[in-house]
Amino acid sequence: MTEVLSTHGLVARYGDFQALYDVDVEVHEGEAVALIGANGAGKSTFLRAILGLLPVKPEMVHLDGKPIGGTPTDRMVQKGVAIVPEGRRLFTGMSVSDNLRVAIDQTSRLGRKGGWTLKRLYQLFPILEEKAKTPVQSLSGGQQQMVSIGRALLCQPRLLLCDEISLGLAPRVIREIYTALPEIRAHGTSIVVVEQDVGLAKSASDRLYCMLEGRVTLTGRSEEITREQIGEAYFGGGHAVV
Amino acid sequence: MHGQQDNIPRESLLQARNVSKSFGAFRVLYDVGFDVYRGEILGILGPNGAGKTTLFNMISGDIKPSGGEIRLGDVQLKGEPPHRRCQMGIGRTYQIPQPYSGMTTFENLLVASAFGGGRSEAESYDYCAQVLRDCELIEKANMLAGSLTLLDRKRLELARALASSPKLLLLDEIAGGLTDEESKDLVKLIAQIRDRGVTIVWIEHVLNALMAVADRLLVLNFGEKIAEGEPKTVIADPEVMRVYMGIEA
Amino acid sequence: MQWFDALIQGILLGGMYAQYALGMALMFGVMRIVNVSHGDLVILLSLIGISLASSFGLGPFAVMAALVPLAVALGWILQRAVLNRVVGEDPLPSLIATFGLSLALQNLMLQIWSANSRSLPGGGIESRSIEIGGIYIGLLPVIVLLVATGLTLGLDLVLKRMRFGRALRAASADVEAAAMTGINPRSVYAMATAIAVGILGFAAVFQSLRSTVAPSDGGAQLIYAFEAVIIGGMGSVWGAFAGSMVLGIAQAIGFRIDPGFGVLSGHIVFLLVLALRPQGLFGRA
Amino acid sequence: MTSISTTVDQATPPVVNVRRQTLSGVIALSLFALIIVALATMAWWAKTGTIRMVLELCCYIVAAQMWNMLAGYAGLVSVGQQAFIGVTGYAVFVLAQTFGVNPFLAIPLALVVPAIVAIPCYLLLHRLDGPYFAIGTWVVAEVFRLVASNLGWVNAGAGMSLGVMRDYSGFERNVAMSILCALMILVAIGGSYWFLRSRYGLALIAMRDNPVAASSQGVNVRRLRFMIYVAAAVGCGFAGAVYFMAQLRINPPSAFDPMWSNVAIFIVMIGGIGTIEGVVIGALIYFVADRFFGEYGASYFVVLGVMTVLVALYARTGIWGMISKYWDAPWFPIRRHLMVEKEDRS
Repeated sequence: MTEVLSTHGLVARYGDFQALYDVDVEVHEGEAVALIGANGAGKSTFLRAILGLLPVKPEMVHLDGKPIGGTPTDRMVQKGVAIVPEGRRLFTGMSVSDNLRVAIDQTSRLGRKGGWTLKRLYQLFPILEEKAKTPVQSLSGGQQQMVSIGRALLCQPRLLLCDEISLGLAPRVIREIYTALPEIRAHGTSIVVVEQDVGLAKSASDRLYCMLEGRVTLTGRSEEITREQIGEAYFGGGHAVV
Repeated sequence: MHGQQDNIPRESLLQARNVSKSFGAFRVLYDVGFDVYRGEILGILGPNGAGKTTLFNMISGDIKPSGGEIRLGDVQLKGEPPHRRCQMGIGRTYQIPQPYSGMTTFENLLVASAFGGGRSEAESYDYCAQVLRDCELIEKANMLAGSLTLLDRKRLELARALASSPKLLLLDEIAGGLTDEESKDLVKLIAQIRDRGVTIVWIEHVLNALMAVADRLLVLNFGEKIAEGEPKTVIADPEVMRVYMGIEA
Repeated sequence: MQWFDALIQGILLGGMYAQYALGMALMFGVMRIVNVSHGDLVILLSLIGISLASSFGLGPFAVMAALVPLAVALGWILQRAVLNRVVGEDPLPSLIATFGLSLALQNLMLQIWSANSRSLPGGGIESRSIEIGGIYIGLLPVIVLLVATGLTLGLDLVLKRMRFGRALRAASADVEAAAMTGINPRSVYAMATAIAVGILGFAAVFQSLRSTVAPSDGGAQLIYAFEAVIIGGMGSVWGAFAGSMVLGIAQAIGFRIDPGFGVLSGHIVFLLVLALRPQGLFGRA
Repeated sequence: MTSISTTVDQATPPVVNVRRQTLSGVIALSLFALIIVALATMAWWAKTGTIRMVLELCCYIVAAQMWNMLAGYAGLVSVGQQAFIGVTGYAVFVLAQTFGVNPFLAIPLALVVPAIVAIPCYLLLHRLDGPYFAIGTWVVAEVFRLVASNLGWVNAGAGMSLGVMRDYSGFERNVAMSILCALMILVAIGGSYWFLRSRYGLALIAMRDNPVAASSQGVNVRRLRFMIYVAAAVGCGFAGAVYFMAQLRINPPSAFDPMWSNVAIFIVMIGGIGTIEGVVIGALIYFVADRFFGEYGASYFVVLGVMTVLVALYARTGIWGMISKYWDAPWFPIRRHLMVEKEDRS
């Protein structure tokens, strides 16, 4: 399998504070990779570093084998990396369709081709079509998450980064959203999911990485990794999960 | 367990009644009520986004509840600004450390001691040096807080909250990322703080640390209280297991 | 009758202020920047226009045709060279940078054009007026008001309907999320400032037609624009438009009470709004 | 946290030492004292022209330091401090000229005026966000100017003269001006230094770094900001009172001249915002530039403006910021350095 994204000794800092230490992660084509770990482990920081929201050296991040670390976020999106950010980050004051149109505008401006259309998206999340004219701030949390996913898909990504998309959602809604992931992969899109919920992360991924304190402490095939291994990697040595 | 005996009448230090919070259409906390008893350590568990930090923000006065009331002893906290609440004895740490980055570690503590704790400057010097020793920060007393590592920033959060001499100490995820050894020491320190008469509410993901020292646990999910009580009982609750790590019991 | 006349004149005056305020509202809405040199840019453009008119014998509308593209370019350069480096959470750098720019511009103009007041010859349109029911309405102020209304309408349409407008609104809601959608914030900002300063190209022509301009006048224009935005309530271009009307009316009525009281009464209405309705008359609470 | 010390319950903790002063600070403080003495005795060693020039510089330093306290510490960026400069100037003229108060007594009396005027101003303006606050302060200054231009009993636009000063000889006036200069610098620089060293200084810097955390640590952030605003108004008022007394004339455009803000901002930004050292350095640069290039008028101000832009773009911490990166020798040290002794416990 060819690598879509890989990081090599990725280091990131906020001012004087180092948040990531030598992180090596790779994502192959068509693969779903999960990133788990406690709060503050560096998962979101990792995504931000890839997306050019933190200063990193070019050779630390490779896309299709080419060094691209530190490329501005909008250029990363143009190269086919889209994100469903933590907290959804929708454009408040704008309607559902306008939120989605922003992404369509940009891909058409740049002439990026891809399989995602508004119609197809509405098939995936029918509720969004119903709410097309509604301002996003009056949607429920789950519907907002769908808009956020939709906005990322309309960027026609080859690699989709999902940052805690289950956060604060009801289990039923989480299931609904996670069932969309295989459909997205069917388009040939590789996925990185950042999750706190280990069960969800395991079931939605082929491989997983566990992070602790800015370092990768465990990696392997999702179905092979045991709960005890995760517990140890999740909280640091010696702790068992419940 | 250093838990309170059930036959001793428990005096409630903090009472939350029907506390709710919404941001626009987004409901973060719904009708949450609980007591914190004098001298106990209450642990709060819950997945991200359950509303734990929002609860702290409302107790410390950083945000206003949309409904319900919070009392400290006999005092209704409504309308009291954060600095007054600190002076009344509520000390807190922030989940994301918030140091005064242009000041030294020592000076960070002095602010809390002089304004929150109401000490004179001379008294503060001795007191803060002591707190720095307790929290293993004395070697870094004269370093700028902005250049501390994450671990030391977390220590600083705790030390600074202690410097304001709280009656009620709110700890927001201070154990995340500690090694096993370190987290054991932290548990010991927190127990000592409690034994000195400080009541503690501790939000934590590191379950073992919490289990080792909490007298009671409270579990939040989706802004609602789903369990409260004796730690062993709470943690055995199938609903709690499912919510906490997505593990079906 | 006298007061009704003051009301009409106030609305017409408001048309002038709206042309200053639109750009300021746009820039603040998108970048949370207040450009202190906003007024000085109007004056700079006016003086360039006057020089163009006198050197090449251009009429006011020819001057406008030359000035607006120049203003757009100026705005774009301003954003690229200066403002993009100071946009951010902390308001101090942008404030200081534009403050310094204002100081430099004012004195540069003083050097080039001297302290004298000048005006743009309008070929008579500045003095023509129509009489309706005993009230004389100047032709030029009516044109100013119409242009201001057109600009507001146009800007509103751009924001609501066009690709660029959506990008602008997205960036103003959450600039990082906008970048995550493929928008280049720096180019969007540059376009926003280009539009904001471009509008000043219209304002400059009208300002120098209806009265005189001198290098030190910029501060007053900045303050009027600022007051209009605050009175109207931040957040929408129509808020800025309405705020300009209120400011114009307040000044016109104040002027009727006592000529020394005109500008002051505008300030007083501003302070009253600040005291009683800080979110602005038409702003959301 | 490897070894929780047993000293938690120890009854008598070891007494700690805190170092507040440094060698560089002692030297600077001695120099400062010398300068104050030199200023106070100017009448006996300097010419009238020099005294006037120094007086002007002192007024700028005071205005700059007040702006520094506002923008550099309290986060209140004002471009309208001339409101208080002018109001106090007028107050002196009215007291001395209209009511016949001794002009030297009128200065301290007049300082009550900016203190009172600042209160409603702040209550109105603090609702405005960062950049809007700045322009709001400018509007207030404009209101003052326009009111003064329309007010009959301050002689409206024509302004006032301080005729009563003619009762004093030139030497007497020089003595007064020298002492006032010394007093101004003592109050503005010495006073700021004293304040920043005090416990309130701790709170102020904490608030600047992180207002949310400061308020959860017991600092009354709103009151502190308010206090700084009023104090800065009085400080600027002092400068205004002295400046216009020396000028002997006041009128609305000069009293409420935005130039005051220009100069204050230039001095602080060039020198280094948020430090007293920066104000001193900035003021000296301004003074030298003004002496040598002031005659070029407009083009001189173009250069000042461009330099301000450049500082905002590339050197936010100003000259002192760059110096102190390499040379840790503050002139006005405010740190509390904990002297940690090696604990000789077994």
